[in-house]
Amino acid sequence: MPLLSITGLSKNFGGLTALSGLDMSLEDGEMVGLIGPNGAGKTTVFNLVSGFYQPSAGRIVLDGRPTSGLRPHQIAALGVARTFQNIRLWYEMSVLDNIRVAQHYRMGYGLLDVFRRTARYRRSERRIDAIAHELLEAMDLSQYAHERPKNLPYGLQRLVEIARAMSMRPRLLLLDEPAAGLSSADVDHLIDLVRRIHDEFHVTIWMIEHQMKVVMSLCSRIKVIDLGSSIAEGSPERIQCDPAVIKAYLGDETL
Amino acid sequence: MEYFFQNVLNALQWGSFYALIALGYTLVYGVLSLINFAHGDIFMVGAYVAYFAATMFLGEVGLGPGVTLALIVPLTMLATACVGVALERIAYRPLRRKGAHRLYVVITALMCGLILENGNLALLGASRKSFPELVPTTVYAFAGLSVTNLKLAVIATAVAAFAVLHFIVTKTKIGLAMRGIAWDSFAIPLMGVPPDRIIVFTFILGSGMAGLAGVMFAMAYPVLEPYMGALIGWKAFIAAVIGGIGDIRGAFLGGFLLAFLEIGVAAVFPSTMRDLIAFSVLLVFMWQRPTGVFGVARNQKI
Amino acid sequence: MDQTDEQRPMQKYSLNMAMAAALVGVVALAQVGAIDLYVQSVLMFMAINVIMASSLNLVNGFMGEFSCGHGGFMCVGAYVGSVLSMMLFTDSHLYGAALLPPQWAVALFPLVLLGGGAAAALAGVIVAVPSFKTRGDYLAIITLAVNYIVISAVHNLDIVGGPRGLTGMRPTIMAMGQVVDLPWMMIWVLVGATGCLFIIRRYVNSTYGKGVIAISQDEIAAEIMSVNTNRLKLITFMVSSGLAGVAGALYAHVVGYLNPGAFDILKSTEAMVMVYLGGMGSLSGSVIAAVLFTLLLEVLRPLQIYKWVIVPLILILLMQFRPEGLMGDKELSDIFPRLRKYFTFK
Amino acid sequence: MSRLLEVTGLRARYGKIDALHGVDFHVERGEIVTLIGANGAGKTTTLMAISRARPPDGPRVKAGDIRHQGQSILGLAPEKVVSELNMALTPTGRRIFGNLTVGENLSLATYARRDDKAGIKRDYQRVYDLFPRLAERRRQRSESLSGGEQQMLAVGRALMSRCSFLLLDEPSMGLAPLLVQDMFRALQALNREGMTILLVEQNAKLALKFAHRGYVLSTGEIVASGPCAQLMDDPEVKKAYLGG
Amino acid sequence: AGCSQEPETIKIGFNVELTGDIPKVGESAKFTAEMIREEINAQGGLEVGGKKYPLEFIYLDNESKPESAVNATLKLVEQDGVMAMIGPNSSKCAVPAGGVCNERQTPMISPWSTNVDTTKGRPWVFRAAFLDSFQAPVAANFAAKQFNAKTTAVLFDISNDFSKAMADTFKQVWEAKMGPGTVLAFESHGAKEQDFSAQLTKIIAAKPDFFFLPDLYNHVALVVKQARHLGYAGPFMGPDSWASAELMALCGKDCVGQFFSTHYAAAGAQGATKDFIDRYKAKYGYVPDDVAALNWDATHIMLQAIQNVGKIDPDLSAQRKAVRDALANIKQFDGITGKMRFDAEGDPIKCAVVVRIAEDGQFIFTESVCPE
Ligand SMILES: Nc1ncnc2c1ncn2[C@@H]1O[C@H](COP(=O)(O)OP(=O)(O)OP(=O)(O)O)[C@@H](O)[C@H]1O
Ligand SMILES: Nc1ncnc2c1ncn2[C@@H]1O[C@H](COP(=O)(O)OP(=O)(O)OP(=O)(O)O)[C@@H](O)[C@H]1O
Ligand SMILES: [Mg+2]
Ligand SMILES: [Mg+2]
Repeated sequence: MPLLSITGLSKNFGGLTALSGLDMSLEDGEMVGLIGPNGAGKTTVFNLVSGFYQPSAGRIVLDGRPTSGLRPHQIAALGVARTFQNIRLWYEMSVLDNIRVAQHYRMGYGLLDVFRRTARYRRSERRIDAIAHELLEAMDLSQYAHERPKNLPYGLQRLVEIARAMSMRPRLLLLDEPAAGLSSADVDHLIDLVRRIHDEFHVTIWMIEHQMKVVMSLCSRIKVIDLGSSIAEGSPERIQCDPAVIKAYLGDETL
Repeated sequence: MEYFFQNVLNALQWGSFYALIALGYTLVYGVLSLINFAHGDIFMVGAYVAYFAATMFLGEVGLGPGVTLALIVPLTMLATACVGVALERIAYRPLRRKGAHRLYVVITALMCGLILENGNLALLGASRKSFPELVPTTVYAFAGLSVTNLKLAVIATAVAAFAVLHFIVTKTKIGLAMRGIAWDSFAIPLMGVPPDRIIVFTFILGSGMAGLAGVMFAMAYPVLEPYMGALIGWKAFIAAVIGGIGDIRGAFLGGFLLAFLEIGVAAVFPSTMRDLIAFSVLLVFMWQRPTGVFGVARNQKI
Repeated sequence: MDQTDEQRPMQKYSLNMAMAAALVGVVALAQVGAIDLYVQSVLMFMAINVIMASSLNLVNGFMGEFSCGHGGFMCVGAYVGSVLSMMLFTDSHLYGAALLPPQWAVALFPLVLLGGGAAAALAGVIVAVPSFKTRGDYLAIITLAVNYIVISAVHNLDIVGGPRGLTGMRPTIMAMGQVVDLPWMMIWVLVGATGCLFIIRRYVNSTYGKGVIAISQDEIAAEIMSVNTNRLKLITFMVSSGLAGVAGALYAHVVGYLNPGAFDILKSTEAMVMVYLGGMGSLSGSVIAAVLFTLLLEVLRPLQIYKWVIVPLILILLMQFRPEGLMGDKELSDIFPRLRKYFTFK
Repeated sequence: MSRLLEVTGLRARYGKIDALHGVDFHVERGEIVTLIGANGAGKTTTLMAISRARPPDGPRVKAGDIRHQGQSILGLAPEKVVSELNMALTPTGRRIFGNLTVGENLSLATYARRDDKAGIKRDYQRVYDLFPRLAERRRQRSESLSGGEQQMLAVGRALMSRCSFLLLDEPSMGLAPLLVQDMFRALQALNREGMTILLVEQNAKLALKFAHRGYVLSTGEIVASGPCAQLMDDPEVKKAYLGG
Repeated sequence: AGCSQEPETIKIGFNVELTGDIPKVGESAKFTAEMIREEINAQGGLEVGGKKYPLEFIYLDNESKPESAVNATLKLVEQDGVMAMIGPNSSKCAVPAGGVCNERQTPMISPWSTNVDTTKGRPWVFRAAFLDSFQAPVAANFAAKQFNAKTTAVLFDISNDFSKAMADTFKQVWEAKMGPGTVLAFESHGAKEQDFSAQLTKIIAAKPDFFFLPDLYNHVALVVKQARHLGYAGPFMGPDSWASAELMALCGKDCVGQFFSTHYAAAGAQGATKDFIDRYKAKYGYVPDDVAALNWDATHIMLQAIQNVGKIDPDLSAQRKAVRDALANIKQFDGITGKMRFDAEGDPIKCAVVVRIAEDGQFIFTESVCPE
């Protein structure tokens, strides 16, 4: 059974069709790319999967369970984490707290525990803390634990966002243009990092990216969409030579 | 039937005041997302300026009531515009420059309002002022309805003010810049737009409107007191929000909606329950329409 | 920050102990008459304002909403608390004979406070549920509406005196005095304020409560990052309004008289001023601001009308110099790290 | 004649944190100059300082000078930089006006222009030709545009201001490869018509290919400079900034 | 802390509404008290037991808020060591302040409060204004007779306890007299509101014989004008809250010919009353309102009681006790609002007058009603 399967997914905004009849399925442990021209509907797909939008038509099934009608935090609790195209950290909270809060769904204690600081509360807080520190360690961010993200350079903010998503220990990680705004050197670092995360945490990754270097070197399979529907799917090599993809997206020459 | 239409007339006139004040309110509010709690008090200052000017023109200068009216309207608008701009320069702008959270500016506005109210009380004493009758009131009675010339004038003024402001905001470049600042005041100078000038212009327009409302109000309800603007300021805030923050059409419509709600409830239910029912309706309305009539939520797209 | 609770037990309890000591000290001073009733009264209103400011800070500061109807919740708590108190412990012409022996008030008075708090917390639901969809200034209007609704409801309830107000809760306090002669009102108010701070402090320092801060900064991200924003908003509004209700119940017993007019927008704006003066999201800020504000109003009373010109002027100047409030979003221990040696804020 | 833009010993800080420690560079009229460097090197800070835009938490210039044709512009208001010096900045994070439609955003950028309607109309056409997507979405509220569409709008806005000097902060961010090529081609064409461009790009390879001269910025200091071809061959630069 | 030294002055506290809802009330109270103080001190002070003591009046603003009134009272009683307190005027301040005075055993007179709770069960608290239960029948009886009325309508301010209580009592009295359902409309408005068109439209549609308006004079001016504009032609009747010279400044000719019940009629007043009015007018430029008159009487009764004590006891609490007893024992006090004394609850027994508003704006005495 695929981890995520999408069938006939459509989304309209008023008269505008952002997505029409998309099919897709992700197997457990895969790393897949999603590319397409600007405004093709890629982010919309992620928004639908993470529950921020409700689909106009079609189904999203996560590990055998349809997600329609679920609120985003419930979908997150099912194991879907994501990053955002425009970074959305909690800028005035410390990096550490950012990562703590993302573990909300598994706090496992109630309001009264908070007031009484019960053993359950303390145990849970300790675990949350431990996971946060572990992740910061793994991503080389420990020295920034008490910084506020707004004071960090853009590249680090991207990493913090990935760390935050990973602290949820998701089964499916959606990365929306993780390399945007990263310098060439940092892109290489990112590629390594994503690969490491994928291997270490056995997480399924689906990423949108315009930097071909990233998709081509990471993904085993790539989906290309344009104007809200699929135009190609296959291995990086196949996609790179697909004339439709070249025409709509890649362009045939460089500067 | 008569009862119904009479109340429609009542609501129209009362709504005109809400609309008139909410228009000025929403301008500043829309541009700076500053809930200008001092707006009601600028309105009060307007009424007082009009009062002093009118008594002076009528008394010492000896002008006729018509000329007096023609003079005090621009004079008052000018005076309140000055008050508005002064508040902006002295109190709000430095805070904005320092990057204060908008609510600190809001609290400052609240404090400015208090200073205006109580400063007036301390300066002029607690005696209320009676606004002189500039236009003899004529009551037109027809089909069991009665309406005064003043009511009609107020409604007309509100409509005219709306038309002018709506034109400025939607059709002119300065209006475009005003809407731009509302979204992102940092990016606006990058477009070559001088933000301070736009903001001052907004305050002139908004506070001028408060002055206009002050004159009209003083004529219709000729009892002036230092706290007269406090409640109506809050109501204008409500009206502006019901309509949708920062939308001129919203402020206009919101003013009338609020008045129709208040007057409608008082007309149908026991008036002792008016606030209870009217605000419950309002609550449900805002719950069902989380961004008012015309408002658009920010952040629909991530 | 890095030491765990177990490592520094002294540090962990020192704040609580200091607060308890201060409390006992003040009560003792009052008992021996070293501070007169006027000062006591000012202290009590200070403490009530501390509750109001810190509970509103939960919503306006930590959660980043703009509630301007906090007075309404105080009103609910004040009335429900008073009615409970009168029903339970006093013979009143409104609610008949006391249900319990009045002396029991010494032990059971917290019931009155809890009752007031619970009722106000329920009223908080009226705001919390719309807050699922409605945000920002649109929600502010809803809070304002609730404030109006509460007052209008009281106006129409003759059983609590309507516009004429309600008297008769002082005897409950008097009854306590007959059991043991202590400044009971003072004790309850101080205990209430301390308890309130205790609750809020624990709340905002838990991962649970940190979600509230996340909501204030980016609600959409919070929801997508697994924070149940609706539940959190509901709880935060209820805690906040519930504490305002406790403040109301205390207020009622201090003043001995309730009038719906005392809980209008003016009261709400007072609480707002204290929150922003202290700093959004700073609990110590709220406490400091509440104390300063109450003191300022009291000290300047002889200025009569000019007080209300000078106080706003002072506040405007203060904000010009500290545009993020006295404390910003920091706590005392962040500003004076040395204090960390003596206590943890967590 | 003095240089179009000359930056000398520029130091800037955020609060108490130094971001630039004395940056020197210059741009001649008609040039394309690029500023490259790792994340956090201070590229955005430099552009912000030049544009004079001062958001409350933005950088403050502490020392050094920025001269435009020999005149210091440190005392100039940001809107004057656009309207009088004809320098337009496309900021990072796009900062489009989400409550305005696409068309209104473009129109707002012409605020300071005093030329004829026809000229403005021609420029609209130019932008819409370059980004046909924007023409389709002319009446859409720009907040709901996709990330890349917003980026197009941000660049389009800079073009609409009809400034003779463009400061571009990562214009290619979030754009599809095809479009990046189109856009750089269009910029090249504009440059041939006399437009001066100061470009900040993460994609250093692309930037060096496109520009005449380049500067390499590292933790607030210029560490290398020269004609692009030369920089591209510099092994140090290659290793640190061009990636594998 | 009581100091046992003989005091040099007589300290009286004034708990007044200088800011908040009703600054005019506070201003009148303060103006009146200042006038009294200046007059008496000009003669060397108040003579008690053969010795003259200068008066020291301490004014504290209660902001028209209950909690502030409590604090102000405590400050006066505990820190300033006043012998007695005058005020607060509004019931919402006077009720809690009265509680404090009673607990702290300090005599207090509220000049203007009409809420029963102010004095009820509080031996230390007195008032100068008559109660609604006395005034409402006066107004009802007069209106029934004068307008030959069978039906009426009421508009009151729901945020104002005085207005609401007066309206309730009046309704009760009227229906007891004329039968149920004869109050055709019973409408209210909120604090600081200026437009009453909806309520008035309702009232006018009910066609009452007359219109009872227990509202503050500034509202009266607006209500009467708006009612006329909406086509109401019948008569109005009001209680003592109309009684301010400002009423005519605000209302003008619209109020001419209307009646209201009050404490005294300024026009044609004689003796001490006229003297007071003239001096007040000379000093402050306008005819004193009811609040001023009641404050005048309240202060003078208090001074009278102090004189009756006959000595100034260095022990403050003993002196307060003596003043309280003296107050309760006053057999008859000739005030400018008529002769009065206190009943067991500390409420005054005094006459009410009904006045008509004349063409020239004077309040003309029409009839006087005294309690049996
Ligand atoms: N909330 C919305 N309201 C209206 N239109 C929307 C909304 N969200 C997205 N769209 C439109 O849907 C289309 C797809 O948007 P989406 O953000 O999915 O694009 P994308 O593939 O992620 O593009 P990019 O690569 O530029 O980020 C766009 O044309 C956009 O204008
Ligand atoms: N608002 C801020 N507050 C504090 N420090 C900041 C702020 N913005 C940037 N900085 C710091 O200033 C330095 C330079 O940042 P700048 O944004 O100029 O870098 P950049 O070269 O544009 O990097 P990027 O490629 O990430 O855009 C960085 O170290 C960053 O952490
Ligand atoms: Mg996208
Ligand atoms: Mg940058």
